[in-house]
Amino acid sequence: MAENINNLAMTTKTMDIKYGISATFSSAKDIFDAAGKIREEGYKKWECYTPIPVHGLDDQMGVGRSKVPCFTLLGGVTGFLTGMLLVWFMNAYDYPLIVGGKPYFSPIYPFPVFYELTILFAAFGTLFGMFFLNRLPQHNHAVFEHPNFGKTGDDKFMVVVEIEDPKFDDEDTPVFLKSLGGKSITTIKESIV
Amino acid sequence: MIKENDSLPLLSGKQYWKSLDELAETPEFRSWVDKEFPEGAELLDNVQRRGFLKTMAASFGLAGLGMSGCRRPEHTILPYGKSPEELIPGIPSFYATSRPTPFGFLPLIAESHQGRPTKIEGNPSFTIAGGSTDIYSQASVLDLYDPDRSRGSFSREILRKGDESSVRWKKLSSAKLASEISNWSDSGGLAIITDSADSLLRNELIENLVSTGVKHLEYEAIDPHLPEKTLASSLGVAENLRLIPQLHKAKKVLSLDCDFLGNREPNSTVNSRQFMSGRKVLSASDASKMNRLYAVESDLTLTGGVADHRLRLPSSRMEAFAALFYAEILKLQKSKDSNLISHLLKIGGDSEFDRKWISECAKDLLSKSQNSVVLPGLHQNKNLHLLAFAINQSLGSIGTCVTYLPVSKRSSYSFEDLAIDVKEKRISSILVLGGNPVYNCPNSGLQDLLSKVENSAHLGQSIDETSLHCKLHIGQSHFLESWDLGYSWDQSCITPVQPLIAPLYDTISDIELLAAVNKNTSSSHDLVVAAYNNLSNTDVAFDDFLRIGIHKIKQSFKTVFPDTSPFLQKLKPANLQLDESSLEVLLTPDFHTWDGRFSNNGWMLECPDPISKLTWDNALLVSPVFAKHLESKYPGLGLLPKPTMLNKSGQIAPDAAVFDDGKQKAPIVTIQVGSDHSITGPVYVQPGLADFTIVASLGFGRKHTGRIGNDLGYNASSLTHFGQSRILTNASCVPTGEFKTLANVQEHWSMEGRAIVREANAAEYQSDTSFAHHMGAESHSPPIYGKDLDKDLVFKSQTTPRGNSSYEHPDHNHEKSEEHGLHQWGMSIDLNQCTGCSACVVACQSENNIPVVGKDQVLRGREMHWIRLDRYFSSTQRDGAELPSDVQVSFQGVACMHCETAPCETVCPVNATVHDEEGLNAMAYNRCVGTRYCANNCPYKVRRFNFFDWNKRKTDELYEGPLGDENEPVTAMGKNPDVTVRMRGVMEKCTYCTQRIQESKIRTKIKAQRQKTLKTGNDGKDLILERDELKVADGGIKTACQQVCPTDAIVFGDISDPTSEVSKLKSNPRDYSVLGYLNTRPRTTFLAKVRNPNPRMPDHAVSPHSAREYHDKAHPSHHDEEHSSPH
Amino acid sequence: MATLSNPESTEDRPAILDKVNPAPWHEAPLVLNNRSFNWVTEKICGIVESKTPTWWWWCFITAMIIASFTGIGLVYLVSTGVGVWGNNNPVNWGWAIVNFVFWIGIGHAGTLISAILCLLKQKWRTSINRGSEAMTVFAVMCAGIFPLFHVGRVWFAWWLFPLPNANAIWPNFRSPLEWDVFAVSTYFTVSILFWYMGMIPDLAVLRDRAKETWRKYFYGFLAMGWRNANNHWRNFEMAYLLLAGLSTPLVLSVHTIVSFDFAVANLPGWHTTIFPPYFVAGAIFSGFGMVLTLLLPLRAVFGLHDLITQTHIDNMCKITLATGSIVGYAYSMEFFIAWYGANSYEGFAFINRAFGNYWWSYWIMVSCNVICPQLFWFKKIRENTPLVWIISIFVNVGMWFERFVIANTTLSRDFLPSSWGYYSPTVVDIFTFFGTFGFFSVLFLLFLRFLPLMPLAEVKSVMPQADPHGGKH
Amino acid sequence: MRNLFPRWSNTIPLKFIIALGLLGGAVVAAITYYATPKYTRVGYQPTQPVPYDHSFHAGQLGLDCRYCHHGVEKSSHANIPSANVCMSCHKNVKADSPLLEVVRQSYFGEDSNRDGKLSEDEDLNGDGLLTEGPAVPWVRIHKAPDYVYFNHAIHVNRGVSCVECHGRIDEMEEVYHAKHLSMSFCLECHRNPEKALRPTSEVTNLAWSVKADPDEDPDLAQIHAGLELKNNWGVNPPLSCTGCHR
Repeated sequence: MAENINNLAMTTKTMDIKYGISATFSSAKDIFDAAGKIREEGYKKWECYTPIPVHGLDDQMGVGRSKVPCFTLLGGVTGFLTGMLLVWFMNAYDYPLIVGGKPYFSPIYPFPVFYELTILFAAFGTLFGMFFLNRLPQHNHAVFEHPNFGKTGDDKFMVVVEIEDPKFDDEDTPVFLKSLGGKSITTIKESIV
Repeated sequence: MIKENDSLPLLSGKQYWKSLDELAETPEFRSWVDKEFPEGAELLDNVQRRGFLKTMAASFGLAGLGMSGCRRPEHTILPYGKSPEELIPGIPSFYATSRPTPFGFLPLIAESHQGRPTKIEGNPSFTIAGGSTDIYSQASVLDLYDPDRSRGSFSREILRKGDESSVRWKKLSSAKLASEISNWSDSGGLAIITDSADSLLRNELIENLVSTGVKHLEYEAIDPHLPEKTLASSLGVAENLRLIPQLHKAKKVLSLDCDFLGNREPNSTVNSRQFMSGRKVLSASDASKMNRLYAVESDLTLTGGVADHRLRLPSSRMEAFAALFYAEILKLQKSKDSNLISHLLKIGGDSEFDRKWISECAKDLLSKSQNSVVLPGLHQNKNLHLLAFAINQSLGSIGTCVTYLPVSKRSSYSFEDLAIDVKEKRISSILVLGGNPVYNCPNSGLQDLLSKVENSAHLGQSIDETSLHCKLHIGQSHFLESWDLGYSWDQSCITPVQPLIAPLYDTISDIELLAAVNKNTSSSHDLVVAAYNNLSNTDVAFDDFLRIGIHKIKQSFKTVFPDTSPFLQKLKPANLQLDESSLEVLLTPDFHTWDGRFSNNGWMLECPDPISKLTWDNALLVSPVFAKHLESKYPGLGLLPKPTMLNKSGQIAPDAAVFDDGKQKAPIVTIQVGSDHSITGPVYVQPGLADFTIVASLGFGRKHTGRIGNDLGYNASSLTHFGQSRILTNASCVPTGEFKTLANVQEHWSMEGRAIVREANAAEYQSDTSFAHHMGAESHSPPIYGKDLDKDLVFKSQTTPRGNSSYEHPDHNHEKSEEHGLHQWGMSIDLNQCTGCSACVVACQSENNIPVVGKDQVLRGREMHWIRLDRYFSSTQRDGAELPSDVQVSFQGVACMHCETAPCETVCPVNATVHDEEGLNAMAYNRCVGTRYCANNCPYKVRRFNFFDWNKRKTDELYEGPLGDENEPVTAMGKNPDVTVRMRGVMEKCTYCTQRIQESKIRTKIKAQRQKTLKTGNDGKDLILERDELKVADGGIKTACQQVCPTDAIVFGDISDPTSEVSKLKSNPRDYSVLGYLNTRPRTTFLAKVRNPNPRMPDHAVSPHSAREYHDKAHPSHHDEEHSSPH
Repeated sequence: MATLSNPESTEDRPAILDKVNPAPWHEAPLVLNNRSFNWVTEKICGIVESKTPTWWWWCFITAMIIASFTGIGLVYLVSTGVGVWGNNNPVNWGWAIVNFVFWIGIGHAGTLISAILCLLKQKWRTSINRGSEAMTVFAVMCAGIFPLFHVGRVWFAWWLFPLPNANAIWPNFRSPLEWDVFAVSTYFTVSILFWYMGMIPDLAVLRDRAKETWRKYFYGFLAMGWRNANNHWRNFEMAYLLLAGLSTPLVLSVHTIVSFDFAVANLPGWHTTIFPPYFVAGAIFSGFGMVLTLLLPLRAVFGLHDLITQTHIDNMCKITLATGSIVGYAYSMEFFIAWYGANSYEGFAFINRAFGNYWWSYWIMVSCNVICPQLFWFKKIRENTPLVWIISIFVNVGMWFERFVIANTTLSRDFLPSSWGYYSPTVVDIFTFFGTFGFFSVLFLLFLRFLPLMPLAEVKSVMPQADPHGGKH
Repeated sequence: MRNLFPRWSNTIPLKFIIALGLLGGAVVAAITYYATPKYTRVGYQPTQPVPYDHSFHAGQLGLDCRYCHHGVEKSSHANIPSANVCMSCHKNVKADSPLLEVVRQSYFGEDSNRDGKLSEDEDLNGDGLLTEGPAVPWVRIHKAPDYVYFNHAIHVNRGVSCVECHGRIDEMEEVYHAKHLSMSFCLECHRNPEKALRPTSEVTNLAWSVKADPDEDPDLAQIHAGLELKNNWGVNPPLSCTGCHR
């Protein structure tokens, strides 16, 4: 193992800084168990990269529920109010016209409008909330430097412990990961640009 | 006047007329006018003409785009050098004039916008017509702007290329031609052929000429003078005797083939007004005073539609019927003259008539003998007119409700005489003065004579069939361009023809031409003045006479007559029987073109025939019985549609015709009359016809009248014979195997038992005056006004009550204020007064710039009329698979109802149609994007969509879009500048003539403010104007349809004013809303129809057929006797 | 989503889902011949990455030509006037609105499969939802053409949107057409969002597999830098679930509002409260018809038999059968109410539908929509793919005629017999409609060529390997 | 595998969003300014065939508007004066100014010796009359769209001054389009007529303003006075389509 760390060091041309150390697993089960252990070990800044959302992995990693719903709610409420305001202002306030004997404003007949706007804004809230929480779009990231990162979209499962992690240690961490059954332990470095 | 040089063809009337007023001055326009038939240009070479106009359009376009460098195209305003007095730009002026017709001069008022006549109204000073007009006068203004009018005078040149020859027209100066013609009478004999008109001036001028040996021949295809001649001759009276009914005094009328309410008889406007005034029913007591009409006729006419009892009878048997009827009268009067009676019975023959019908009818007439009248048809033979006269005499109604006016004899010079004179070289020149004899009287041999004589000229408004046989054609001025003076038909007044505009082209009037021939150099104006001053007892000055437009003269009716029986004894029985193989043909003036004079008039051509609902064509009307015979004899003829499942199950009645994709497929047949005459035309099955009568109409099948009128319909004039009755017998009918599509605007004739037109008999009405409220879904659904049901009209109209609606309705208030609109407009249409004359349709078209869309588009169901006249038939025969023979006719004028809770408004996504504070259903064309949702959601289907640029494009090139030609500019001169001309893609509909409403409101307010200021001297805050001072007085606004209606069936006004006439009518128990149960709350409501049948008549039914059908369908359970007729 | 079927992660689920019972779920595997993750990746990405097949080009060119009919038709229409169509008075809406409702209806299956089945924990949706979502988006595009261009002055169509203007006048929110503007545009937008978001992880995969530079950047840009990180997945799944939750009421509302175009009008045959449910059912019905029509050929062409299994087809057939029967029920109920309501106009409207001047269209509708699907009662037929495909075509035809019947029979004979008329389309009508199929195909072919036909992650997560507990079933 | 996009690309989205916001804002602003009548109409000042100076005639000489535009009180149109109106003064004043030649031609026309009588060689078109000359081609400045039916008479007679729509014509040497006259302009005044109403005698007095106490805000004073007139006169301008569109 030591040597393949080194020869990776040899291959890197530019002046790099470390991002973290990765270990790959070949099945959902493995990474599921591994994740649990890493959490118990007390690591804080680490992440799993999986081709599919592995169920229960959140709990294993000890991360809580997603915040996306807040954005959805926000969007929805905004939408509904926008709709109401729109209809009231245009048909009842700015230029009230007698149309088919119907009231200038009523919450009933224009309800489809409120309704659709609610959904529209909520949908935007959801999507952009997700983007925001995932810090997307972010086209440049250290993990992309990993030689086999692509496989995580196919059938490989990967754990990366970041160098910022207080418990991170150049010696122990790779050993620990290996002990969890992680394969091809790799140091991820990104070049300073 | 303001004239604007604007090239961009935008959507507005103002746009058009501005550009056109200006246009009329420009050299382009002038040259266009002159070049219309450039030297050597072939007359009917459309390709060349179109090409030419394309370039013209282009040059106009360029003219405007000249200064388009700046932010908007530059318009210039061109004021006068010296402005005429009394002319304020933007304010129309009105002139009294009149229209010369074979039925006398009709007094009119013409509206003029900056010198362009745009609208015709009746002259209210002509009190017996009460300011109403007939449909043709309404349409006549369009002829002035007909692009196919001859734009000057021409000499005909035959060009021969090898063996084929083509006609070319060389433009000449009319004035020069006139002076040239004036020499004809010197160089050999001159014959003048005129149509018949009661023009003082013309008769005077002609008499002068006749005294100098000039021959005068007078003809009419529909000869209005035949009866007065024949009656006079058969009675041996010196002067002609003109029958003038006084129908306002008539209580019982028997019409013998006489359509006195329709277009076939003289004075129909006055007749309608007088007769229908006897059918105004506002209370039970009126119902007992109601007059009664018996119609005996072969064709189903408007008169037959109004009739309380109608008997189908061949025109050729009318004489026999009259004889029997007279015999019956004499019997009932206990007459001693037994041999006359027996003679009459002999004439009647062993005929198939229903004797009970005759006797009961006779009894009924005798019951009010002073006020009973028998009217014979214009086209009938002398014997019938004699019999009718005899009956009236014995009824003693002569002098009360029928009068005979002695009128001067007409020229007796006939075509035969002319032929001889020409043959013997006594006549070397023929001058045809107006009219179109070659087309109207093809059997007169005139066209050979014209080729024989050395000089021949035709004065006509367009280059027509007659012109083609004359060496010279002289463009005739439209009556709105010329001076004249003439009698009304009943000779109760003399009325002027006053020009509103200088001739658009180099044309002259018949008066001017005759004056020239008379070597009389004075202008036609001076002649009229002179003629007027020569009149006896002219106490008013000529100018005042022009203002009033009427000079009343005393009618001296003939009162003493010889005893008729000796003349009656002379009558021979003519007992002919009709059957499938020997039919009778009745020739009538066509509704659209009359005798052909309106055959290039788009408004008339597109206005549906009130009975057949056909447009753009005439058809050979046959009875359902004969149609069935044809079907059986010629299988596969496809004359009557195969009964569908819905027909057989009694769900709906069968259509009257076969429709392919909504286009009526009519088989073409040949009618052979005698041995040598035949006509070929499409067949239309008409319920209500006598079984073996075929009705053919004159006036169609023109070859040379103009681009829209050419080759429409069939030409029946070959059957006419000058000076003879228009009933032909011994005719046969053979299909040619070909078919023609007819543009019928109403595919379905039955009301299907829906309570749309609500009718009752007088007796029923007396027992239950609010019968209309007991019909329709709303009669057994919760009242739409809920708790406010009994509130008054004022309340209902101002604060649209909620009723049972789930919504609170906004009041008719000004925006964000508590103040109701000043007025609340509403309309009431009295179905009992409507005769179906359709004048309202054309009046509306003229007032509101409604485009003509052409036959092809009508076939596609895209006619644009804002008001349509629905015609329903109803019958006792309700075998779903059979077409009835005996029908009752119900008319209903349907225009936008201006619903208070309008379904159309709710669904418009862009607020293009909304309500205003006075209850008008506004239609903002410029806001409309054209989703057509409103039209779908209108239960009355009164909205019309501009599928194409009707106003901009030629009707035959609509599908070429931007590549097609634009209309001639001149057509736009007739547009009403106060109404937007709609572009394609926008919806339109009746606006209650909102332009008239706005104008009156503005006038009223200005008047109020100015007068008060003058009175009080305050012009500031101390000036107080009450709400009522700002209101338009009741009757101050007349809609176009209301103004034209001879019977005042339409009343418009402010329903928030309980004293207004319309409010009174709306509170009448006969008032009902069509489809009221939909809670649309229409502002236009109808007064239910009341018929007045005679209970003792054999064909009496307790209820009108339509009412009976409604009750049978609405309550099938108790199908009781009270609703079934005696037999 | 597969997550939901995991009993352990219940706290992740919105409470509402506890109330929905999972649809009966039999054990047939959703990916046959226990394939590996890698096989799935290769299979699906292969479609996009392989060299463009010749047949694709032929189809594409043909589709383009057909699409041009619509283009030409519309140019003629706008330059000349609505008159070039067959519309008239009384039938002011002809084919245009019929086609609009037809296409919108098609769209619904996509959303249904991706959203509703998602909420109902129907795992089998995974291999078909991407394709049907694409179908939705493209169908809505086709639908949008008609209401836009059927107006008389299309250059003013922007007045339908609530934009400030110098005339100081606004749209009318009482009009169902105005509701349509909001419903359809929302539906279109949300469908695209949903579709695109679901694709992000797959785009990332394509990005990482890409050889050519343009692909790298193309997919790289679209993938937004997705990293398959668990944190991403966490928010992604939540967002996906929420969008599904939003799309479900949306899809129901859209066709409800479309049905209001008719139901809010007061015409006999239109003014009925049954329209919303009956239109929605019809929409789903026609949608599934279209999904089958599209996917069955694809399955054969790309050899996707292991991914789109008989189970999938079977389920879709059953849904078609169910919705078809609902529609049939609606037809009969309309008649019953018309009779029961005792309104003569209403009564006649329906008799006229079945036996009036458009009787043929009514019976085509009934035989295609009600009778045809009943064949799906038989397993034999459900398993006979060609036959299923043919029936699905019939369903599409039938549903087009349903709209034709509703729109035209009512308009051509409504209240006043005097204004009864007859409508028949012109060549321009026909070509414009025909062209939209070309337009649709063009878009769908492009989709096939450049975007992943199936959601990799979702397909994988219904495979045994996805189970974090060593696949102990 | 290495990063495809450089690190700076991570900041692009933010920048992009900001840029989009700015651009959008700019476009909206531009349209509202340049594509509305406020810009397209106001200030339109074409050169007229005759350099008629309103500021001199109406301003200094104090000629009443109605002297030339005499139709304005009676008709929907405020007419452009015909040549004879000009000539009623300019027969004597500046009788031979070259600037007025166009007007004189229009006025005299065939009357070449300008004696007002028909001499034999004058009747060119042979109609036996002295035909007027070519019209003076005044260039139109104010033009309501052709589907709008504006009626001058009702406004003038109900105390709405010329100045409300045409601005201070009496101060314009050459007339230009002063107000934008779009539908919103009309509605503004129809909603609040009190801002425009004045005693009818002051309608053509463009300089008029309501007498206000020195400490009182003139606009407020006008509104008070206007409201009084509005109520006393029963002024209630239409706000529905039928008022202007027919």
